[in-house]
Amino acid sequence: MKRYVVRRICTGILTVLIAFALNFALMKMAPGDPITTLMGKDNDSPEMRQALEEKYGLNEPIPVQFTSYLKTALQGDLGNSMIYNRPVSEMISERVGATVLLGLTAAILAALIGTIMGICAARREGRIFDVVSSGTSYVFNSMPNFWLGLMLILVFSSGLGLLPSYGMTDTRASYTGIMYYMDIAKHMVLPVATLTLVLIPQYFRIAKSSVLQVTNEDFVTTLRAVGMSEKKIFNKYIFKNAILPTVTIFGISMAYLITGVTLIEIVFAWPGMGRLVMTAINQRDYPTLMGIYLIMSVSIAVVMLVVDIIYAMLDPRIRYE
Amino acid sequence: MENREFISIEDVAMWYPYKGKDKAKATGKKNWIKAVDGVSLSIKKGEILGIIGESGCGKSTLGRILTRLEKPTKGDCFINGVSTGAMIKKDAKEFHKTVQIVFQNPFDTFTPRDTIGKILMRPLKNYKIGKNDQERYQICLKGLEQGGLRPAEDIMKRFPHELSGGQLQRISIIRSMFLNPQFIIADEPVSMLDVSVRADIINMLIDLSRNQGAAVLFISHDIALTRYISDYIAVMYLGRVVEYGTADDVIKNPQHPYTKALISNCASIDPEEKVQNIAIEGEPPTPLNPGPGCYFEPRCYCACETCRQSYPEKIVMENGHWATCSRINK
Amino acid sequence: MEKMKKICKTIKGDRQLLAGMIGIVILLALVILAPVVASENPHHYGKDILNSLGQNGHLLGTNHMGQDIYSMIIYGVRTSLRVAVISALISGVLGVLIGGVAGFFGGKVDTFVSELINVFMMLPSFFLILLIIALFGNSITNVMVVIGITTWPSNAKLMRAQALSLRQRTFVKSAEAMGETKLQILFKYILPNGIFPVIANTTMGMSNAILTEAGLSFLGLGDPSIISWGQMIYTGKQYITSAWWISAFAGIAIVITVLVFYLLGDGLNHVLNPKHLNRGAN
Amino acid sequence: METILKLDDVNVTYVNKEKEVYAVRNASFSIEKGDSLGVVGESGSGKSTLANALLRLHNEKSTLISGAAEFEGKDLIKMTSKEMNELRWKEISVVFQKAMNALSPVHRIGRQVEDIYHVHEPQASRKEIEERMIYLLKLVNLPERVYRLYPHEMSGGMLQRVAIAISLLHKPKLIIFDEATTALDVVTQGQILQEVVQMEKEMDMTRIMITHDMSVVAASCNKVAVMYAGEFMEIGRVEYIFKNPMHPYTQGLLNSFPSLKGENERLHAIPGFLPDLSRKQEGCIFAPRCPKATEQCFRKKPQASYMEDGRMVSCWLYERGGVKDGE
Amino acid sequence: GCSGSGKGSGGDASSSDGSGGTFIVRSAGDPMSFNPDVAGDDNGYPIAQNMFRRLCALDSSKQNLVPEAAESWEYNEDATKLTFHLRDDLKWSDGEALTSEDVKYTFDTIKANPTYYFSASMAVVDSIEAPDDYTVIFNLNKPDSSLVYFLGWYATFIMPEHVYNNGQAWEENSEATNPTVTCGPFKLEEYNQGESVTLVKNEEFADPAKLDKLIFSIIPDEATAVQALQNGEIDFFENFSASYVTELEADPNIRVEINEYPSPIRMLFNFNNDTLKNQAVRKAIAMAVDRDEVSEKVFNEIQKPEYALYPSYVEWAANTEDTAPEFDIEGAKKVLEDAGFTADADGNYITGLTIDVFEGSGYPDTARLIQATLAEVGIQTEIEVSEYNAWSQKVSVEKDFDICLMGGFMGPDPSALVNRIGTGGGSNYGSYSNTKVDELLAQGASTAEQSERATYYKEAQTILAEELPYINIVSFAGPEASNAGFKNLPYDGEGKWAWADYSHVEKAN
Ligand SMILES: Nc1ncnc2c1ncn2[C@@H]1O[C@H](COP(=O)(O)OP(=O)(O)OP(=O)(O)O)[C@@H](O)[C@H]1O
Ligand SMILES: Nc1ncnc2c1ncn2[C@@H]1O[C@H](COP(=O)(O)OP(=O)(O)OP(=O)(O)O)[C@@H](O)[C@H]1O
Ligand SMILES: [Mg+2]
Ligand SMILES: [Mg+2]
Repeated sequence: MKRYVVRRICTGILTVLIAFALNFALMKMAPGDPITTLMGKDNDSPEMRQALEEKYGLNEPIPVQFTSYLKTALQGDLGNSMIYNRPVSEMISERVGATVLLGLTAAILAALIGTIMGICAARREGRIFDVVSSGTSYVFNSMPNFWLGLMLILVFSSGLGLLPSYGMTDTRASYTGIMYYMDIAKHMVLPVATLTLVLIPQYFRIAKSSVLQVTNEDFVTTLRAVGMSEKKIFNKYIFKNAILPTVTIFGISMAYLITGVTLIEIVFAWPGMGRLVMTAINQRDYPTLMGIYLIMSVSIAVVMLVVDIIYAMLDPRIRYE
Repeated sequence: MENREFISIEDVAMWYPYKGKDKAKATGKKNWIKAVDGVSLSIKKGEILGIIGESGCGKSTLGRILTRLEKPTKGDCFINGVSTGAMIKKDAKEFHKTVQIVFQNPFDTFTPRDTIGKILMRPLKNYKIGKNDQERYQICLKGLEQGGLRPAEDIMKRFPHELSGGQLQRISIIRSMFLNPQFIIADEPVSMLDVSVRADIINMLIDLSRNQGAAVLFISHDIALTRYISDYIAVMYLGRVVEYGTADDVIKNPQHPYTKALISNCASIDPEEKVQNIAIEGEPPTPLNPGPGCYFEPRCYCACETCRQSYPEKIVMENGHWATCSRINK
Repeated sequence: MEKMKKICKTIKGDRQLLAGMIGIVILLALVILAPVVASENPHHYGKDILNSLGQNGHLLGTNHMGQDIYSMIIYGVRTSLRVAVISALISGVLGVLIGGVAGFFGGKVDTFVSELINVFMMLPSFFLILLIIALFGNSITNVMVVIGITTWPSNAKLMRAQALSLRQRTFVKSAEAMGETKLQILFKYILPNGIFPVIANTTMGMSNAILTEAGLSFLGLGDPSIISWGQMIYTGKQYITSAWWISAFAGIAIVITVLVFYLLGDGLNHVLNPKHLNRGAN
Repeated sequence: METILKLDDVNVTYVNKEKEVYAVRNASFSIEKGDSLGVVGESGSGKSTLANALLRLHNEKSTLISGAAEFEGKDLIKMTSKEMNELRWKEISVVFQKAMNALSPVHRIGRQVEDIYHVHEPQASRKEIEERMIYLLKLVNLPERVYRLYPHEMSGGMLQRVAIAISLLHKPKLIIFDEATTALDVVTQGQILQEVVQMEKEMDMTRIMITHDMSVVAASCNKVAVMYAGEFMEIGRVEYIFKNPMHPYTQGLLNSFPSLKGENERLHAIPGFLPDLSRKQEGCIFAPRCPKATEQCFRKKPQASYMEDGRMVSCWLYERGGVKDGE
Repeated sequence: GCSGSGKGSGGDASSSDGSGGTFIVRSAGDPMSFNPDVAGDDNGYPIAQNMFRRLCALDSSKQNLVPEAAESWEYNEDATKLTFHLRDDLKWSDGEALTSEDVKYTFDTIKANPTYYFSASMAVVDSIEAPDDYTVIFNLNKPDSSLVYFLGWYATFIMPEHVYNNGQAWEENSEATNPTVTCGPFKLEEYNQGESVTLVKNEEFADPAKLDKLIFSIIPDEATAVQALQNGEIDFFENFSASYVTELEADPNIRVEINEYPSPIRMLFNFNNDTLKNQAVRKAIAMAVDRDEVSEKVFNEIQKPEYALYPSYVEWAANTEDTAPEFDIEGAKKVLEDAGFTADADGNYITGLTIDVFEGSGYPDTARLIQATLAEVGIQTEIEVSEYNAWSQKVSVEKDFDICLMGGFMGPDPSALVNRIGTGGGSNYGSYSNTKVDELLAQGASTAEQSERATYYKEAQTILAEELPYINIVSFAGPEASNAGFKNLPYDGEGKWAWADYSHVEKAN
């Protein structure tokens, strides 16, 4: 176990480094730089360009830039955003909450609803419930999440005027206390619904297929032969065996939480990381992009590790080699 | 028949490094799975040597080494005095032509994607047997018919899963025959087959060794069958040969306690012949760092102090029959 | 002949596969027959702008540029299928080769490659695609290549697992014993026998490629010189309340196409599942 | 002796989308209390199908079972599933071939044993169960610690013994071994067989032993039933049948077995292979492979004939000389 | 369509308490810094305009100067000295007075710092004098009558010397992230990154704002912002796509105004390209652009076709007689034929040209329409769309393009043309060069009298109309929409107050 964990950590670190180098290389190779943004529109002063390049060390050789950045990053300092001139870590920490709130809520809801539906469908295989929910899950699985978001806005926000269409809070009202949280909850309804709807199918399918698979395992036949009631077999044995893949999927979707909600954040103007990323790309804000990427890689690596460990704890069969 | 040893296996060993699990830490040193641990045997031309032993004792590993699908950790085998290691280095194709293997599971011996025709033609093409495809096709037809597989043309068109196990196993042997091998290893060739069809395979192997003078190594855990087919039998335990002799000697007059237990436990189909089974204590062993004493000692019903200290010597009896047990003459 | 019959039978036997097959045939027909089926050239910027459904003979209306939405949807199939097929092909070929080599040769090669696969699996791929496309330009070729080279790891992983287990299979051992070379074995035995889960996965990958392309287009990173549903949604977004048909139908087209590939992939998964293919390997 | 199980014309048919597989046909036989019946037959001859049918483990939707199987006077096939559940394990238990998969991989043996025990004895305390199980483990020659292990932590042989031990939890009257020892090596198999025969005597159980290994039957059963393609060819006492097989199929089977100590005679295979079970056959099912088949064999199914030594043979060769015919 | 009657005008809800109310303005992104002089920042500008003062400012037409910190200003005869007279009633929020020292400090620092946006424009300024607390004199090293306009444009806000002058760079100063000392109708209350910037009324200010609160709500996505406006979640949204105009105009709760200023969309030719060097080719291309179609389809007829070489909106400077040629497919073909081009089998005269555009603001659509009409003439083009930064790198830094479409401010004064088409001008991406034009532009810049300047500029345009180094396609007009419950929006203050100045906004009744 220990060796396994160590090895996984090594892989994680390697991934982060490679991700990082890749990202750095891509950004440096790409046309455009943050200077354009810094100089502002309709400004072509070569002196200013040169002065800015010097100021941000962009005229140094790329390996030098890389190592110097890496060095500070290893010390836990992500540097300052070139555009906003604020610590990147601060910018990320301000945003990450919103993303996690959105992504986590949706992931949990989807996992719960999807798994329950999947189990129900598996138990009623071939019946109306199964056919309908499988069909629906296919359709939602095929739906671009941004489009679904737009359609939901069209119906629930502009059509029926029931729910706010953008943002996290009502800027005008600026509520406090319990009302503040109610307000956030209200703003969350549409984006969370969108995300949940597109996430449900994968849980549904994995739950359904693993229940079906486990149901056909030999040990279930044994339990039947023992005279155990179907209900008990399900609750005590099938469930525990079948829930494992869901755990993995949930873990993986946790890891990709930040990337997964990018489009939704843009559709709903949700003040999260996804938008920070898009802005940073457009502005070529190197430190911010690198910082986000680093955080993202690290969190994926960590979550994956945690998932593996949890999985190992749940499933005694796993051996570490 | 030539009297010189045709195949000689000299002190062959196959140790796999043992990965994982915590035991490794306790002892500190590297752990080995000694799948085959110093086996020396010889086979004459036209002779069938049977190898028996319980699951995991290294029978298949030995077979794989002899076909050079794996390189032994130690030792080598010689065909006509030439090292197989050298042979495969010099000309791998030629080596594989000389040594052929028939596997246990006929259902899995052929790629499910190709027709039998294609499968049979491949080695012919590889070895440039026959001038053109047409001639090769004829060779295949002839082979199939000789093996009792009729209508051959129809069988050539079929896919492996459309044939029965017995048919497949026969095709597997026929395919080996195309190359005129001098040494055939049959690794449990009938254990996956129905009783009613396996006789064909056994008879085919016997004919092969008799007619073509090929040496055959017959691996099986079915003792009765092994005795039936073999001239000699070697009994393996945890990677070592513990007893060797002519088939009748070993079966009727077993010397090693393990052989005795094995044979006594082997039920006969004759219901009247109720023998007293010799029980073996303990759980089946693993080949992980066995020794230093006799490997069978922990389960042996007549073990003594000497067995615990060092691996017993080979004790040779009449008729080339030998066993490694310190208690034999006492 | 018989083979064809059998294939037909398996297709008929699996409802999802059947639906997927019918879907894909229709889509392919649309690709070929687009000029016949479409009512006008989708690149024609006509006089009728923002026509609603059925107005002036525009079945699904027009957009602000005067392009016929129905025709655009029809021609959009070409783009989506092209993206799907080419990117999946790139991803499939890379995955199969890399995974196959790793699994078959094993040892150090495998350790190295599987670590590489692990690393690539953990990279946030949509993000990477986004970054590359945003930074390096959004031609459809870029999009296809980038999707292809960022999604191979899952294929490689599948292929590696297949190769690893196939390597132990008797027919591979027996091929080796029959004197076939490593390369022959890899291409004649390992790849053909191990490729089916990859094919199913690749089909699923096609759905994702279509969705990814749509997502990129939605962020304004689509190729402007082609007709793509993602871009229709993107431009239609401006008209979402006044001319909803621009983005709504494009979205439905995406849903249907992606659905077809999902059904196909799932169906293939059932049918090509190695469990159904091999006997005696239980 | 009292009859514990009596089968009367049991048929089991798998109904799939495209075809029906007649896996067991017209099975009729009976077992007395304390008997041990070996069912032999080639792979796919319907042995497991029959075993599962007796415990009603088949998927009810896709399997048709007809006929009557009386267990102590109650018909297993007509029983409600509640009654069936009552019976399962307490009266009839079964040991499957693939012990490796017969237990849930994510629960410890102890947990599973407790759950299984509680099905019929909800009041039993943990300690009681553990004691009972440990007693049984000892009986099958396993150490106590096994109780606390996960299935994957044991070897196949150990698991097989665990499975046997679990099947004995409630001292069932009838126990079915479905190829329970086939996967084991000779030594272990021999040992387990011996233990089983021993236990049987102690506990007064009836046993059905399904296997394709004749020697296993020879060593551990007193009656044997030879099955071919879903039908019983010959049923009778082991010593009679093995000494003097009457049905051509039985003869063929025994001919293809070399003896351990006797003379080395040439082995004979039965040509051909198992017929397609989804097709209804007009005549004797074995006819296409039978060396002694006559034209009649292909036309009409032979009746079961009962011989003097109590055996049943289903073959035209004996139609005349059979006891039944004389009555 | 749906006319978003759901919430009506949310502004009323909070205004019922009788106070000035809250006004919510859509912002496309986060401000880069709260020191508005560091960079030319579109998102930061409106915030700064309401928290800081500058000497003078351009109004929403971006043509007229209005006074801010300075009551008045004047040039000397030869336009080499610019004098400002400051108001004496302006105070920083910490009570200190805003004086000429602050102004001098601000512009000295900008001049000394090449990384600050206005630094390059300060090149003409020799020195700054502050003879007394309320007078500031800019001494120029050459005549430049346009400087005052540029002072009213971007990044010229007066910074408090007593706070900033502590040896720290502006962008590093904590004031740049959290401004406590400001001078304007509003002051900062709260900034939530990615969400909103909240300003509250500065009671101490000399001309107090009517509103209580001014919030900049950050909504990058345009469609979302339109939704929000219709739902009453925001009150003001400027410069959105023309496509929304019809729909918003139909909404009784929303007031839509079209605000025009001199930033036409134009097509620029690269003179380094051998084909495009040929005047006939440029002319043919110019004749193949159907401005009416572009205006109608891409800009919903909000942005009108523009034929003049300088925005005709600036009436005094634009030459509306000598203009680019009209749309004429056959004429274009003839121009090419006359110049010796022959059509190939497919009827193409010229192939292989690329049109570079950046994503957004209708450029790709415009390019597509032009591509289609060019193809009719027999000129085959490829469109390459890049994201803005990459486009900018390609066009402005590497100058690696054939034809590009671009927009951008051509004001506030025609003197800015030097930069765009003058030989060696910083924004002269197409490397156009004509000595006569250079001369005329120089004369225009060094003359203070407007009618005299007009003649120089018009003559320059006559040459440009012949040579066609670029052509304008459509004029610029930004639709701006607001909650109908408010009046005196920035664009209501033409000639009265600065663009993006919200201090005059008040409830309609
Ligand atoms: N590649 C390998 N790596 C590690 N251990 C191996 C490897 N191959 C075989 N072994 C081990 O070597 C031992 C002997 O295996 P082998 O397959 O030769 O046994 P066998 O006698 O053929 O058994 P069976 O009768 O079950 O076929 C076993 O304990 C097995 O686990
Ligand atoms: N679910 C099923 N649907 C259709 N046919 C089936 C099904 N299960 C088994 N069969 C068929 O029924 C026949 C009898 O199968 P069964 O498993 O009873 O044989 P068996 O005698 O136990 O064989 P083995 O010795 O291999 O265990 C076989 O031909 C098999 O293919
Ligand atoms: Mg083996
Ligand atoms: Mg069975």
